[in-house]
Amino acid sequence: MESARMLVFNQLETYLYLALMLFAIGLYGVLARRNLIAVLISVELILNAASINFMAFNRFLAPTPAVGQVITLFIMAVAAAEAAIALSIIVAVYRKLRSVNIEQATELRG
Amino acid sequence: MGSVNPFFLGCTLSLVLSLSAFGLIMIFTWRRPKLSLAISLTVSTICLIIAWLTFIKLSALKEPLILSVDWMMSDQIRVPFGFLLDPTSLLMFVIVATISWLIQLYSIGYMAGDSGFGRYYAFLSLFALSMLGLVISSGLLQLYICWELVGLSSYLLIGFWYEKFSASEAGKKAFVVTRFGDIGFFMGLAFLVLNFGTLDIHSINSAAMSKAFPAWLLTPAALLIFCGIMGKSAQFPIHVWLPDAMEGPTPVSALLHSATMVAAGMYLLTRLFPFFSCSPTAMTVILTICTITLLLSSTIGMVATDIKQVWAYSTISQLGFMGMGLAAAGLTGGYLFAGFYHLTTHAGFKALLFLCAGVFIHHFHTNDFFVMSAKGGRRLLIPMVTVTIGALALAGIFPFSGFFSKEAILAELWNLPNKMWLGLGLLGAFLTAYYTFRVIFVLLFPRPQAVGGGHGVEEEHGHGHGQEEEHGVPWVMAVPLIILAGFTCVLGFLQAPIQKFLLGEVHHHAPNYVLLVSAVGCALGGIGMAWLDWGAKGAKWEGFIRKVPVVENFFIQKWYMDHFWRWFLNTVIYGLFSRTFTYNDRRVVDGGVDAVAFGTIGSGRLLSFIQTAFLQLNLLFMVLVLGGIGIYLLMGR
Amino acid sequence: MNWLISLITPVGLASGAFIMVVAMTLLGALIAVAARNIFHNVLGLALCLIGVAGLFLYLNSPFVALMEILIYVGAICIAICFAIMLSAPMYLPLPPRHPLKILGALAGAGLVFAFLALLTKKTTWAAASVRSDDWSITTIGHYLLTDYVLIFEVISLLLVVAMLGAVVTARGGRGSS
Amino acid sequence: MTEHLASFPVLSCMLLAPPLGLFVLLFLKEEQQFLIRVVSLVAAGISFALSIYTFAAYDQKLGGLQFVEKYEWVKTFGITYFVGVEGMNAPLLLLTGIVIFTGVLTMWELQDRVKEYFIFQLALVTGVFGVFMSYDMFFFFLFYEIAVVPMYILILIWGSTRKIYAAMKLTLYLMAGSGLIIPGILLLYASSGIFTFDMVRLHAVQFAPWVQKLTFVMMYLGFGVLAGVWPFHTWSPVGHVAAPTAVSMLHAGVLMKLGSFAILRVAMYLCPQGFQYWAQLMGLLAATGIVYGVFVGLAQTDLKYVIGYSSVSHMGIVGLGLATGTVDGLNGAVFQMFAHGVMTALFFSAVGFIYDRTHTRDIHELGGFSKIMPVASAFFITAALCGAGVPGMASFWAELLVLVAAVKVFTVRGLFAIAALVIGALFALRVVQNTFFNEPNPKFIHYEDVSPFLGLPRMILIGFMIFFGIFPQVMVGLIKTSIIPFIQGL
Repeated sequence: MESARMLVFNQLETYLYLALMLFAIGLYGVLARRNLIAVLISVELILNAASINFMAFNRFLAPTPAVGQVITLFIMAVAAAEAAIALSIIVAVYRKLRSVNIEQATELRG
Repeated sequence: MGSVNPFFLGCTLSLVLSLSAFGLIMIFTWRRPKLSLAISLTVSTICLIIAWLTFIKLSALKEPLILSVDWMMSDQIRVPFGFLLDPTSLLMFVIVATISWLIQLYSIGYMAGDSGFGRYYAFLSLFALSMLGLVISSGLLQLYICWELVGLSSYLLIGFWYEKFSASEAGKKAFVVTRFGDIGFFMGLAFLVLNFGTLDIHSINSAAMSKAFPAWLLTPAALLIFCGIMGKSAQFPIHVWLPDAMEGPTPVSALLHSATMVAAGMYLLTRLFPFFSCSPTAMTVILTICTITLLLSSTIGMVATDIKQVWAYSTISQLGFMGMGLAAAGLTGGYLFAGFYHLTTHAGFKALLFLCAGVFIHHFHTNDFFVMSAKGGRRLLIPMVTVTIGALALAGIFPFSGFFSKEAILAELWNLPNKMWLGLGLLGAFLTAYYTFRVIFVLLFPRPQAVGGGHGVEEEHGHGHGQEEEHGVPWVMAVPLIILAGFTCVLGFLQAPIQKFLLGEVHHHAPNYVLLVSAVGCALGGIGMAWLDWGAKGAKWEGFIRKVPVVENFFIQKWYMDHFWRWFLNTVIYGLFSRTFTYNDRRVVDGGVDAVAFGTIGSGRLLSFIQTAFLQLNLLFMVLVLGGIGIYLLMGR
Repeated sequence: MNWLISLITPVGLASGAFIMVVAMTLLGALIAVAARNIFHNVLGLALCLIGVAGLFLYLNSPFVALMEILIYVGAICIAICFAIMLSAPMYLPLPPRHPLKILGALAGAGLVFAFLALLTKKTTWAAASVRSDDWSITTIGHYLLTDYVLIFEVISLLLVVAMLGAVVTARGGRGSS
Repeated sequence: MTEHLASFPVLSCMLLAPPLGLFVLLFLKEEQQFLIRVVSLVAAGISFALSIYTFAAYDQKLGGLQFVEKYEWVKTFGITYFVGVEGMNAPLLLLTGIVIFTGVLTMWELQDRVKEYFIFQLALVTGVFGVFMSYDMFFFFLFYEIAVVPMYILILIWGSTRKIYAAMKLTLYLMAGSGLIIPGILLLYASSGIFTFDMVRLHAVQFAPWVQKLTFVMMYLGFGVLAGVWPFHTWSPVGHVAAPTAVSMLHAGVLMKLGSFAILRVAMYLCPQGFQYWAQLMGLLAATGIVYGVFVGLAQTDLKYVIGYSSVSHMGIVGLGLATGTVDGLNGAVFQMFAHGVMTALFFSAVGFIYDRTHTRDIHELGGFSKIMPVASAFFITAALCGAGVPGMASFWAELLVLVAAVKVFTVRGLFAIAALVIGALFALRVVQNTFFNEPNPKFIHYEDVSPFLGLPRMILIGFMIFFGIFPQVMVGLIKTSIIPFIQGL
């Protein structure tokens, strides 16, 4: 048992750092990509990073392990909703601007 | 409520009735002349009866009767509503009630057919209310309230013919100028109430007589209150409203000049006589101002061509004379009798003079006595006789009332150590006789060719011209003249009874023959001078003053007092303060606010350049800052 | 060869599989953000999500892993593909990358990474004293309909609203057909 | 302060009658103009009648808070619905009742968007009633904001001269004032240690001197904006000019009193030491306002601007009375709030009548109106004389009390304020002369005078003005019952 606990996939920190990397990669994508769809993809990465965290805490810390799963499911639902909205916005933006380049959507410039 | 004093009830009733007459007419019946007249005259008659009954019942009173109830009780400022019935107020009460009744009667004829007939009677009722309230009020604050109401009603009545610019201007002038004096009065009251605690006239006078006032309180308070008296009684330098006040209907002028408005000032001086006489400084100031007023107005009266203006200046000079009498009495430890007696007699003959002038004006539709004379003024027998009686009284000729009262005042002046005042008083008497008889002689001995000597005096208009061709004088106008002439004739012989009534005893002086001779000499000299200039067969119809044109012009320009006040108003009030403050309001205060608003908008524009709409840039900054903060927070751990 | 043998033990197999899962996740994520072709990005995302599902397996919940694949890979990735097809054609030349922007994004992401890593490192993670080991789907369903029923309903409402909103927005707003 | 609970919720009825009327109005059609007016009038009339009732039924011997209603609302934050009447707010409730009732009657002839107009007016009045009767700071501020906001819309839609500018200026000013008030209220709430908004309970707390000084000056400036304290007064003449008649009436008649009343009720009541610290400044600003207002008014040619500046001057008298911190001064200040409210309402009501007919307010263009509209002119002249401080009108007593108290406390400033009376008289009479006297302008000669029905509201106003002018003790005695304990608490 003792050795099993020492295994890398049996440690909370592994998952946390993993989620963190995913988060940082997603954040990089959000900040750097010009294509709106790519930004959306990056946001999905960030959401997944959060899900992983929840699941990890659920696995290692939480008193009732069902709760984290429930919340992850919620996150998925929200992500689905978000994706639907975002995609429709992307389509609308494309129709208006003939482009999905985020740097061209500058109508709010002061 | 069985214990209410009947006198209190009566006095209150007279005030309440007058007020309700005013209210009724203003709200309901102002379109109906007859009904309004009925209401007003009924009330006025009731007031007259109450006044005489009170007078008769209380004439044997030894101690002053003070009746008061609470009116407004704040913390330190307590205003009782009450009456102080002593000989002075009783006498004045009767005079006011009588004269206002007579004038209401007279106005039936004078104002007949005027479009504002109802309104006129409403204002007269208000006037009666305020003046009656003034004379019998027990506290100075109540007196001040009535005092202001007197100012209000005179404003309304002087500006009665409001379509005429000069009338509305005169009304405004009267109100504002007297208000100018009232500020002093108000400050004096505030000063007194804060430091003495009560404004009850009787307690102030008793305290003054027992020397309870410290000098630092007494003199300033007296002088401040005197400011109000200056305004109301038209004393130099704020006398300028009174000559203009003749823009109102003539009966109003009569009321104003005899028993009400201007008398209020001198009445207050009489009322607070013990208080004032405790301060020699104040009394000297009063004496000086009244003397200046006497001379100023007499000299202006010499050159005026409008009959009402002459009487107006004579009023100012007589008021100055009363003030001199009171001040002299105060300085020498005398009694208030002389000044007050002159106030009484003056009320009678000045009302008479104005009402006579009113008859002439009504008949000839002009104010210029040169024109009246040319049109045959002397043919109006009753007014001509009565105006002469009034003039004789004004000039101070035996046996008319003015003679006795002037003698009394001159006697007070005689008692002053400095005989200069007596000399100036005599000079005033001389000038008074001169300008009075200038009018009489011009009216009596018409010279048609001389018309045009007038200075374009405008016709007083506004009342109906229906009975233009009607000759003679309507009885409602004649009766008051005769009554007043009767008063003028007999009042002089009542000196001793009045003195006894006022002071409780008669002070017999040995007749001062030097004074008597000089006073009568001055009066006769004035009349003689007028005869030489205006009456005699070969007279030039030029005042002797014309020999010195500079001085004459100075008098015609009314000592430039009007010019001064006009300059003061236009340049200092409107030009300097009002313009500066308005500019400040527009540019500095408002401009500052607008500048803040525009600054906000401008800075918004400026900052909006940061909004590049590059979402990722914004997000990057956000992330960097958040990360920075997070790391910073973790550093210490 | 010892390590090779040790690989065949259950623990070794599990470790090897775990490394593969992690590699899939990170590789997929990198492709998802770094590739220039938008379609490659989607494929990278799909790869990454499958990796995440694997992680969920390691985290003891096959159900959620299944849902992950079903919803993310099965639905969202497909939806994104549709969006790609409906928007800009892929043969258009891509604008050149902006080095400063890349640098800024790297700095931002790095800073946040540093912050969170520091946070993770410095925190002492304490497990709950009493832990139930009820991992069953039944319990999840039970929770969804009892303690979290409100959130559940709100989420369903959200989905409806999102759907309607998506339809309206994609239609091009009011009036256009 | 003792509290006497009400058996019948008079105050709540008074407060709720306008919103109830508003609610009914929502269901009426724009075309049913007569019905709309009647409903508004009934709603206003109920409040008016109840305000008279509270004024008359207040037991002066008993004193303290009466007609109290107290319900806990949000217990966590210590918010209670706490309304009551005492000597200092009974006159103001009466004033609000008078002005709203006469205001509805005055706007009887309105044709443009009648329904919306009365809705907003009733909303405004709800706020005003609420402020005057609330003893809970939260509700106080809530109602305060309710009273302020509809004004913007009322001016913007139904206004005249430069209405957009005026409405914006007014709103920004008042919002800036609120921006100072909220921190003040929260500071008191937080530093009280008992976490309640109940003013009576907060009054018992001894706040630290710095808290009192800071809070007082914030509240004084914040509420002072609404009270037209110099130099934050410029919104008020502009606002009066732009607003429609009844809104001007409410605005100058009632709304400005909210500010001064709040200074008295909240700032002075809760921060007595702060008041003592800042009293000199208050006195200075108030006296400056008195003198300044009359002088600026002297140069105006628009009738409403003239009245606007007279309001600045008269509200200065209120401020001066408050600053004295004596029984006389506060009596006078509260009395002046009432008197000035009635007077200004009459002023604007008369001007509104003339403006509706002639569409001009330039005093040079008008003239001789006493000939054309004797009754309308009489109303205005009465108000002008009241403004000039003629005795027999309510404002005379108020000015008397304030000025004498001011001479006692701030001698020089008091004397200046007294001296301003003469300019005040000149100021009032100048307008009266130019507008109502002299020869009539032939352009306006055919206009008809006020009908008896439209004369009714003006007569009500004059009636109250003269009643309290002749029987001041009715008012002073009532105010005194709360001022004397108030001063002892300072």
